[in-house]
This record gives sequence, C-alpha cells and structure tokens, in this order.
Amino acid sequence: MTYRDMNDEDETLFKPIYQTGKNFYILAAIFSTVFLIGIGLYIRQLVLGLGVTGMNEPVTWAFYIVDFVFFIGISHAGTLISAILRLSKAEWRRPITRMAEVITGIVLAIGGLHPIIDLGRPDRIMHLFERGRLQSPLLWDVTSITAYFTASTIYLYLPLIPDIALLRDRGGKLENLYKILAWGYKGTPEQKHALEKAINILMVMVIPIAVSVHTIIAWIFGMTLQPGWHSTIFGPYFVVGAIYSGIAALLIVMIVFRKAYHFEDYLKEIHFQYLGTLLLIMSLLWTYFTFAEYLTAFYGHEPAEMRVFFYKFNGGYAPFFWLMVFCNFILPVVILSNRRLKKLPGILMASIAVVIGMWLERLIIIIPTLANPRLPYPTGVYIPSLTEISLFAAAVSAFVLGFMGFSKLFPLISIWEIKEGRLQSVHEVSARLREYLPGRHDEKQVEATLKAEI
Amino acid sequence: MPKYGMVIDLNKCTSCQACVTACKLENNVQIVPIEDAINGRAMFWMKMLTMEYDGDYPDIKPKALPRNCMQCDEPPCIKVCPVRATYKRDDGIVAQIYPQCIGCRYCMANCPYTVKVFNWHKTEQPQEIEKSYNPDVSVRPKGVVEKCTFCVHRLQIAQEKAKAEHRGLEPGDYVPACVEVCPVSAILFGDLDDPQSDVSKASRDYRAFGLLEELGTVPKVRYLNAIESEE
Amino acid sequence: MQINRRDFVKLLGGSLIGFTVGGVGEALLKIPNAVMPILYKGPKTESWKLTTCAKCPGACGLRIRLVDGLPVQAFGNPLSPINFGGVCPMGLTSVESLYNPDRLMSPMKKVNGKFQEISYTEAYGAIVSELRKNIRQGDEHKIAFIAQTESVFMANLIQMFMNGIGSRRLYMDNFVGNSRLPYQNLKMDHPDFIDFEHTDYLLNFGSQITEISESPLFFSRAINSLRERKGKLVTVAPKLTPSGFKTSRWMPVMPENFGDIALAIAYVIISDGTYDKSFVQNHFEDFDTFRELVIQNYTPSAVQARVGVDADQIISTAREFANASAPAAYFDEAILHSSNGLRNAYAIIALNALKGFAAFGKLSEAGLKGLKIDSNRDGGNTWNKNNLIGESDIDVLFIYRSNFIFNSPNAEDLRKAVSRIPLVVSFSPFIDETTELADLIIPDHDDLEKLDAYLSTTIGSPILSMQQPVVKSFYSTVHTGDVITSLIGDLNLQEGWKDRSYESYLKAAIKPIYDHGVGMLMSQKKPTGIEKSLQQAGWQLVPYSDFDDFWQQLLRYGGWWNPFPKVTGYTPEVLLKTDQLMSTKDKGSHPAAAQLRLNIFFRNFDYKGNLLRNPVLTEQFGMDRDIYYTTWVEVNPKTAEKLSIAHRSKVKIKTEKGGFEAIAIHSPTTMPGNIDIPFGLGHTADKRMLGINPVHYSDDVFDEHTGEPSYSETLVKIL
Amino acid sequence: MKERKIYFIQLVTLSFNWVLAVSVTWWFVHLVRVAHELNDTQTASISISIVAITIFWILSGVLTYVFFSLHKQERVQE
Repeated sequence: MTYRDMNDEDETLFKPIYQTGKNFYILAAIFSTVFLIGIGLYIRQLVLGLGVTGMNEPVTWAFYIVDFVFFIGISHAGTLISAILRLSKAEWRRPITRMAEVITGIVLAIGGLHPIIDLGRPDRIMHLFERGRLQSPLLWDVTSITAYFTASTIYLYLPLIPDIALLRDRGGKLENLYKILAWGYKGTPEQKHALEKAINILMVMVIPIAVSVHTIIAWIFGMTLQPGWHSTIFGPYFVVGAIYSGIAALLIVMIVFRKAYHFEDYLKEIHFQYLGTLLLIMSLLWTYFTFAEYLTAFYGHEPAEMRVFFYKFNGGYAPFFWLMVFCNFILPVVILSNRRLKKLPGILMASIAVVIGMWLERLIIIIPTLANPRLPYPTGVYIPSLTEISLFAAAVSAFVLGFMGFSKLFPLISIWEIKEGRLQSVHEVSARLREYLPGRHDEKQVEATLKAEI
Repeated sequence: MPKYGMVIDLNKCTSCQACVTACKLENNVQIVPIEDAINGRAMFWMKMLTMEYDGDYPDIKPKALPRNCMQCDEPPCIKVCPVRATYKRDDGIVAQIYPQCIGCRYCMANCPYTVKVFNWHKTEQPQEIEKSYNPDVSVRPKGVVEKCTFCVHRLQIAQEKAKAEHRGLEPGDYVPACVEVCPVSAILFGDLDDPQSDVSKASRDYRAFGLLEELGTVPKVRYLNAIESEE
Repeated sequence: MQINRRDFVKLLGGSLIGFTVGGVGEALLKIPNAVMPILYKGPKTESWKLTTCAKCPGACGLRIRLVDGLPVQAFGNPLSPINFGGVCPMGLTSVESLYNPDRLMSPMKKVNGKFQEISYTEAYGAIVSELRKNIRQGDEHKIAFIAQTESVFMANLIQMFMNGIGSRRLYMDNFVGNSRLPYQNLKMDHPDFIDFEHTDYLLNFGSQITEISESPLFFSRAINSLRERKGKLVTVAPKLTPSGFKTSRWMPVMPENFGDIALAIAYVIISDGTYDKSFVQNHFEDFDTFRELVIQNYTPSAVQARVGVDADQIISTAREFANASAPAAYFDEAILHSSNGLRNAYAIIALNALKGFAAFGKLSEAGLKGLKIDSNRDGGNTWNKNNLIGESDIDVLFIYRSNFIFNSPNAEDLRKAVSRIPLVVSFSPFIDETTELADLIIPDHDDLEKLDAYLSTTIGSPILSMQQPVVKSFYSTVHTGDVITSLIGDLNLQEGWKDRSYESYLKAAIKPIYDHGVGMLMSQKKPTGIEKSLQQAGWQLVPYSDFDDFWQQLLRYGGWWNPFPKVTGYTPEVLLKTDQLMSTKDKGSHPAAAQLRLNIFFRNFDYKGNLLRNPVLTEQFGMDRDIYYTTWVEVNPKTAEKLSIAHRSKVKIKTEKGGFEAIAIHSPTTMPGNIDIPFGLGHTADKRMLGINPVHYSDDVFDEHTGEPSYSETLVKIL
Repeated sequence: MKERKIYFIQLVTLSFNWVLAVSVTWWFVHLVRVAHELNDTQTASISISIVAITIFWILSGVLTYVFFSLHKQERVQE
C-alpha cells in the first residue's frame, strides 16, 4: 500500500498546515512584539552591563537563573514522557508524543540561552571553550544541555520523517523542503524497520540524558556550600519537579491546541484523564521530596540553614512559599483526585497552577539562600527590574511563536503513529493481552475473534 | 615557597575602619553611584562586620570584625569557576584574572563569606578618586568579579625591588595596605609555613579561630578572639 | 623607592600579568587630562614626603606617596611617635581632599548674593581698609574672630592679632584648648598627659577616645597596652561607641549627669577613706566643704535614683578606682557638650584630686623652654560664638575653618546674626554652611599644600610635627597664616613685627627648640642603649649644622620630639569652690524615662563637620551598618520592641525643630531612653544633600559658661 | 539532476551533526590537554569527556544509520 490513497480520514491533522486563520496572525503579531521588546532590552543590557537588572550583593543570581532552571524543567515534558510512554508501549501515547517532543526542542533552546543572558561578559563566552574547566558544574551543564538538545531534536525528527513523507507526497509550496527533510522515505517495510530500530535506540538513550540534564542543574546549586542548596536529594528533587512541570506544560499545550485546531477527535477525554493521573502522582511525589528536603533541614537546625528556612516559612518569602505549596500540592491534588473536578477545565486549571507553582519553587530555592549569607550581613533584598521581567515575557512568547511556527510546517499529531495504531496496534494489543492472560490460545481462534472485532 | 597568611587580633582592633579605607584606595576599588550603593552594590574588598549582641545590656561586648577575602586553602570559588578566572597561586594567594572572567558570578554564589564583589556597571568616578588612582593597580572593567588579592601587586613590586637589590624577599618587604595602615597593628601578615614568623605563631595561639572553619575552607585569614583580660 | 620607567611599565604590564593586564589600558585612561602627560611622559619616579595630618587634633605623621611629583596615596609615618605608621580613614584620604573639585580656586567676593572671583590684593586691601576704619574710629571691639585650628602656632598668631587690635571677641575652637578649659576656669595648672606607663585604671567620661580625641591613634594603642597590662578601661557614656568596645564596664549615663557619677564615686572613696590624704591636705582647698557636699547629696543610692546607674556598679567602680595604683578619670572637649559640662568637668577633677592625680603627668618647662604650648581660651569671661546673637554691634567677623553654622543647634539665629554683620571674612577652602554667609573668602591652602606645625604633649613627651607643602598649591589660594602675619605687619599691631610670612613667624617660634638643643628629629626610632643614656645625660648627637639646616631636616623628617623629657608628677593646687559643683541645670529626674532623647554621637570620619565632602569617607560613613548615604538612628532592642520598630525599617523622628526620616537600627549599644544618631551627614552646602544634620534638629541647650552646645538633651518622638 | 541536488543538501545537513560531534570531541580533548598542562582536575576532565564524547558519537551514528538505510532502500527500489 502507498500513502497517497489513505490521507483522507486524518484530514483534520493536515488542516492547520494548509489553512491559517486571522487569529493566528493577530496572536503571532502580539507575541513577536513582546519578543522584540525583550530583544531590545537585552541589547540595552549588553551596552549598560548587568546593572540594569535588579541583582545586587548578596543576591547575585536571580530571575535569569530562575527562568533557566524553570524552562529546562519544562523541557522534560516531552522527550522523557514520550520516551517512557513509548518504552512502556502505552497505546494512548500516540497523539501525545509529537507535541511533547516539540515542547522539549523549543523550550530547551530558550532555556539554554538564559545562562548567557545572565553573563556579565557574554563577549567572552569563547573563554568557555579555550580555557574551560571541567570541574565546574557549569561546564557539565553546557555539555549535558547540548547533548540533550541534540538527542531530543533527533528524537523529534526521526518520528517526523514518515509524516514529512506524507506532506511531500501531497505536494504544495514547500514540497522541496519536505523532499529534503523526508530523506526519501517511502514507507517500505525495510525503511520502517530501520526507523523503528533507530527510534528504539534513541528512546533508551534519551531517558538517562534527560535525567542527567536536570540532575546536573540541581548540582549547580547542590555542589555549593550554601545553606538550602547543599543537599543530597537535590538531583532527584529537581528531576521530579522537572517532570512535574513538564507534564503540566504538556497538558496546557494539548488543551490549547485541541481547542485551536479542533483535535477533539484525537485528544480524547481519556488522554487527559491518564495524563492527569500522571500529574497527580508527580504532585504527590514532589510533595514528598519537598517535605523530606525541608524536614531534614529543620530537624538538623543548623543556624545558617534555619535563617534560610525561616526566611521561607515566615520571613520575607513566606507568601511565595505558601503560594507555591498551594499551587503545587493543595490545588492539583484536590482537583485531580476528585472525579467530578477532573475534567478538562479542572485539569487546565491544575496544570496552570502547577506551572506557576514550579516557577515559584525555583525562585524560592535560589533567592532566599543567596539573600541570607552565613556571616552576619543584613538580609539581601531583590526587586526584579523591568528588563528581567520583560525578558521572561519574551522567552515565553518565543516559546509560543516557536510552537505556532512548527504547527504551520508539520502536523502536531504524529499521523503515521495514529494510522499504525489503527492498523496494527489493535491486533497487537489484544494479542498481547491474551498472552498476559492464563491458558493457551490457539492462533486460529485468536484470528477469528480478531476478525470479528475489526 | 612561602604561604602568605593573615591574623587579625580582635582584642586589638578598635574598628576604626582604616583598613577599609586603605584597601579601597590602594586597589582603586570603584565608588558606585549613590542609588547603587543603597541597592546593595557598594564595593568593599575589606569590610567591617559589627557583632554587638554578646551579653545583656549594659554588659555587652561588641566586636568589630574586619573581613577581607579569607584566601582559603580549599577555596570553594575556584572549584566552580568555569573558565579558570580565579585560581590559587603557589604562595597560597587566591588570585583573580579579570581579563578571563566571564561574569557568571558562580564564585560569588559559592563563597560562604560573600567576599566577592561584581562590577555591575562602569561609572564615572569622582574627580579626586581618579586623580589619586594607585598606578600599580588596574581598574576592573565592567561585568567581572573582583575581590581582595592580598595586595598582590605589592608582592610584585617587593620582588622587583629585592631583585634589583640582589637579595631575597625578606619578611617585612611585602605587606598588604590594610596591614600597613592599621593604627594598632592588629593585623599580622606573613608566611604561615615559617614556624618562626609572628603570623604562624599567632595562628597557633589559643585564641585563634577561622571564620566558618567548619566548612573545611581552611581560611588563611585567621582571627584572635577578643577575650576580656581577667586579673 | 625608585622605579625607572621601564620597570614601572613592566610592573604594570608584564609582572602583573594575570591580575591586572586586562585593566591596564583602562587604568591609565581613567586618569584625568591634567595628569595624563605626566603619567605618560614622566619618568615614573616614585617619591615620598613626610608631613602631618591636620584633619583632627591628633597630628599624626603622614607619609605621602608621589608619582612624578603628584600625590597619589597617603600612609602613616612609621617614625612618628604619635601614630607609628598607623593612620585613620581621615588621614588616609588626605590626597582626595587635595584634589577635591569643590575647592575654592581663588579669593571670592560676594556681589549681591553671588560669589565671584577677585584678586588676592583686592580682597586683602578691602580687609585692611575696613580694619583701619574700625581702629581709627576706636571700634576695635567691633572686630570678632572665630577660629578652629589645632595648630598652637596658628592659634597664638590669631590671638596676637586680636590682642593687637584690642578686641576680646575671639572664639578659639580648638580641641586641646577646650579640653583644658575647666582647669583654666579654675585658674588651675593643667596636666600635660596621662602617664600610660603607670596608669592601670582609666575611667573615661564620655570621650570618644579612639575616634575623636586629642590623639585617637595614640589612645587606641595606649588602651590596648593598658589592657595587656591587665589594666581596666571603664566607660561612662550615653552610647557605647567603638571607643568603648574594649571597655570592661560600661555605665550608661547621660552627659549632663557625668558629674553625679564622679561625685558618687568620690562619695564611696571618701567614706571608705581610701583617698590620698596627704595630697588632699596639702593641695585640696576647702576639701571639707567638698566632703560635706558629697556626703550629703551624692550617696550612690541617691545617684542611682537620679541617674539610673546601679548603685553597686558605682560602688565597685569606686573601689577599683581607689585601689588602682594610678587611676585616671579622663575627660576632654566632649565633656563640654552638655548643659552643665563645666560643672561635670570640675567634679571629675575633684575625683582625680582624691587620688592625687596619680596618673597624670606634667612636662617640666625644661622639656621645651620658651615654647608656649597651650593657646588658652580663658573660660572666665569667654566670648563664644553664641554671643554673636546677642551682640548687634560687630562690624567685622573673621572665620577660620570653623563651620559653626553646621555644628551648633542655634544655626538659624547664628545665620541671622552673621548676615547682619557688614563684613564677614572667611578663610575656608570650601564653601561650607558657614562660608556661604561670608562677604569675602580668602581660601586657605589644602593640608597637603600648606606649612604649619603642631605641638602636642599627649604622649608624654613634647612633639613638634611639621606639616609641609607636599605640592606647591594648585590654585591661587593663600595661607591664612600669611594673611594674618601681613595684617599684623601692615596695621603694625605688634611692636617690631618683622615677619612678613607665616614661615618666618613659624621659624622664629620654633627657634627655641633649636637653641635648647635637646630632643631629636623623627629620623629614627626611639633610641635605646648607649644612645639613650647619652641623650638622657643631656648629650646630643646633633646631625644639623645651623638653624636652617635644622629647619630643612625638620621638614624632611616630619618633625622633632624629645623622647626623654624631664617630667614631673602633676600636683596642682585644687582651687575648687563647692558652689561650682552645684548642678547648674539640675536634671535630677530627667524625663528620659518618660520620653526618648536624641543623642548625637561622632564617627571617626568627620571632625566638626569639615570632612564629609570626601567621597570615600561619605561612602564608608555607614558601611559597618550597611547603610549608605543616608542617616540612621540606633535604638535599643528593648525600646524598639516596646515601640514595635522593626530592624532596618524607616522611621519618622520628630523634635521641636521638625521631623526627619531615618533608618532604625537595633543596637544594644544604645540606652533604652535614647535614640542615637550619627553626626556628620546633612551638609546643605554640598551639591548632593545626603542624610540630615541632627544638630540642626536638636534644642538650643548650651553649657552656659563655655557656650558649647549640648548634643544629647533633645526630646524626640519616634513614629 | 534535482534528485542529486536534494541528496547533496541532505548530506550537508547530516554532516552538520558530524561537525558538532567532531567539534565537541575536539573541544573536550583540548580541555583535557589544558587541564593536563595546568595539572588541575585531570581526572574529572577525562571522565566527563569520555561520557560526553561517546554520547555525541552514538547520536550522530544513529542519525547516519537511518539516513543511509533509508536511501539504500530507495536505490534498491529504482
């Protein structure tokens, strides 16, 4: 069979690529203005120096690093989740994976830039390559993020190839582009096989890389001697948080595009239910980690630690802290553990809350520690400057723009996987199911039943 | 190779802050604009910490603690620097290479003593400051981290001088500015490895302690605790 | 140390590699045009000159570093017996004040409210004619002079000038003079120094002894050695400033009650009978009435009730004081800053008398024959600046370096009074709050440009510290000494006055030292061994041939001193009338408990409000409190808790004269009844007005004898 | 003709990945050399670089494998 005679039923998935509404352009305009403003302010910062930010001594790291950690965290949505789902042969993954991987790609690119924004002398960035010092966690970071970026883009690209092939066969303005990208994929079994093999290898590789990335980001803080940072569980703690925020982000994106591009038929209630459950689990996991982290700190009662601890609990950062607890624990758990609330609106609310909460968490991890030095200095005060805020806005809009752009070039839902699902998985799964079940089954009977089912 | 160290006798220190001023002028440390200073960007390599809450009023024993870079033997700042902009010399001085620094401020985040200061931006200095710059020390550019270097330029000069006079470096030849100006000579400076030097003797005194020693940074700036003389 | 150019460049470029290379270019570029050519073309020769710091009464020796003849840094003169190479922040920033852009560059004349430059001859002419007029009309008494100088020679010159004119309206505001005022009022001989060799107990009444005092640096070291000798320092003060950090006991007392404490201690000593009986018999006139007074009114419990200091604290202090072999109850100018300052001083003198002034020493004249050490401002019928307000008949007012508008509470009245005066001549090198009112300014040299000499006996031997022009004056400023010498000459106010310049006057004044031959130049450390015994035997290895040579070397080495002076114990006749001890303004039950009081304390960055134009000091002013460029107040934690004032929060403070905002700092060094506020900020004449000047917010309370303002008797509300 | 052009472009894009892999490798080797000559943190440098380099090579390897296997199939068909 060739692809030409069967791209009818999934027409909705191609629609966004060929038809663009007015709202799209309006949104694009808005977001690009925000983005450009951000760029302008960054150039100003280049000229005037970091003085334009609200940072000072002792709060020498602030918004930029917070955003960096936050975005990298979000990036865990995709690849990790899709890899895990693929690995565990979760059939409901099929319409989800693509979006997840796209999130990873874009957010990673944005997040990776933040440390450079934070540099006092970006003009000297080459020193990293000339005289880099591999003992410094910052360099581990550079490495792991690059690796993760490459891996996840490849991991995004390979499953994209069959769809590109589809687009190529449909022709159109961009046919040449698709020709180039399709790598001459015809859907022959051998090609399929090669592709799948590659994807399987990547699946296995991507997971440890992804984990390493966030572990290392956690270590940037964990390797220091500062109270509130110098903690052993920081690695896993950050990873959990990352996946947590990642799923939330994924949910938001799914819901938005479901509405925007009418994917209701593909992203069914059930998908959100499952992801919601996953979110709930992560929420509880995150809470557990947070509890463990702070309890140990509190129990040890080391003076410097306590200064930070109380600064978070009832000091200057108490409002943020308790808001975080509300966003990351109370609200999601209430909504997601309640069948009546666990509907799209509820899930959307929960996810948004989680994203905000996770951003706050990064804030709360980074600033209070810096604001409370060990020696008896007065507590540091940090008020973000306009530059920092608008650069965050710019980053967000860059993400949105990227996503919108992608949706105009490639299908947001992996078409071939859907098709594959239709054609094979049903059979596979039921076969697998029967294997799980006790007793021997002769093939004939199975076949028969299958026929009946289809 | 000597191992330079410093011992500050809190029993003698009268917190007159001469060391602070001397350091500021000797090293051309920038005077930041007023609003910056108010926002916590004032730059001091040597700083005074006032510790007053020791005893109940009126029997309090306030202490002033001059705090420069501790010149740790196990410096946390060096470990994390991604570009080797800060490193430990053979003579134990923790040096900064300003032209190398990319301004990531990781070292500042990791310094338990928060001694490092950052050039948030370059500003016009008051005329009198510019005219009285110390020609031996360069002014740091925008966007780099700086800190106390034990007035290492003085060491350079002392070495040049010693070479010119065809002799080795003698104990008195090289002292940082803060040591030179201290009105009560509360700051001792010299070679910690030489067991005869006053510094190493003092550093082994029963009153001697290092700031946040428990972190294992092994500060080479040590303090002699202020103890009320009992008769 | 000499470095030739190549070395220097190597130094900058080559050998500082890895530290400063990156910045070298910028370092050079940063140095302004005027200096650039020298820096580039100059041979980079480094030279050092010795001079003396005139920023406070201390007269520390300075060692100025010049590169190609331009001062770049100031350090201490290691051979100066006062500071042994130590310097305080003020001294360290001498160079900055030399280059200060706010300095006046030439004489100024106020023409309808605006200052404009005029030539020196013109300005001088104006003064001469005005003085001539007055003298012709017999209005000498209408000429007034307010001077603040720490140089005895300058002070004497000014006195000579005023005496010559025949006006008694001279207000000499110099620290040592003020510290000795009480003795002079009692017509008593004053001690020259505290004998720290033997003193084992120092009872300090309100002097910020290591910050602003006769010689902060000397006292800092002296106190450390005192403590090393297991001696004790006890501080009686309203605030525990760094001077008191080393104290073994702090008695929080408001300044106007110092006397009560002193007398309460006297009570204990008298009732214990542990006082020096022989001395009291021979030297203490009407001791019996004194005893009567003390026994009746100053029982520790009574004083506790009045002052709030624990009685047994007083008693134990008194016992320690009595048992000490050489105890000293110390006061200085600061004692006058309260409503009954003089009386308190008398009480302390009396207290010392009980122990026969054991710790005090006196230089026998042999030490410096023919040298007039003290410039006495006799307190009896002193004319002080506050009299300006009452007296409307002053025609000419000279102001030398005193910024009294800034540091006295009744600034407004003074300002009115001064602006009433037809001709006000100021010699200030800056336009400060006082000089703003002048009609004529003949700016004085900067300290690094002028020649002067400072004579001090604080350390127990006569020291003559020379201040020499390190650079020749940048601008067309004039040494005030020259102005006055020539005035004396031109108006021939003195018989046979030949000196046409301050230098010649100074030489003449210093000649006696040369003639006398004792002592040594500051060219070496204090001699020991054979040389010591030789000198003590009166032998002199004189390194100079004649007086000019002596003078040259004096300048070269920064001064002269006599390491082995002939000293006698200080045994004055105590002519104390008990009525003088009666508390003039009885703060018996002062409302401190009821209402907070504003207590102004000093910092060693500013002496009498002249220095804070200096960017370094201004930035550093509140550094140890992490407060920059603004005023803060210190509140006792308990009080703060009661008033619910958070640490480092902004508070509004209200006094009779208005309100201001400040940052509140919790500090146990503050009395619960007080709000401590630092003096020095709030220069209205400064381009950028920073902080507030607490003095201008405090009530007009003065020590009635001396007219010194009280800095701690203002009631405040804090909200 | 067109096909060949496309094929060429595809090769170029693919080669980018190799450029990355190679340059990363080169970079790490350089860093290790620096670490060695300043004898400071060699072990850390070496261990980290081993891990990193392998990852990048595998990634490029996979990509190349896919590329060529896809095209192989193509040729077989023609």
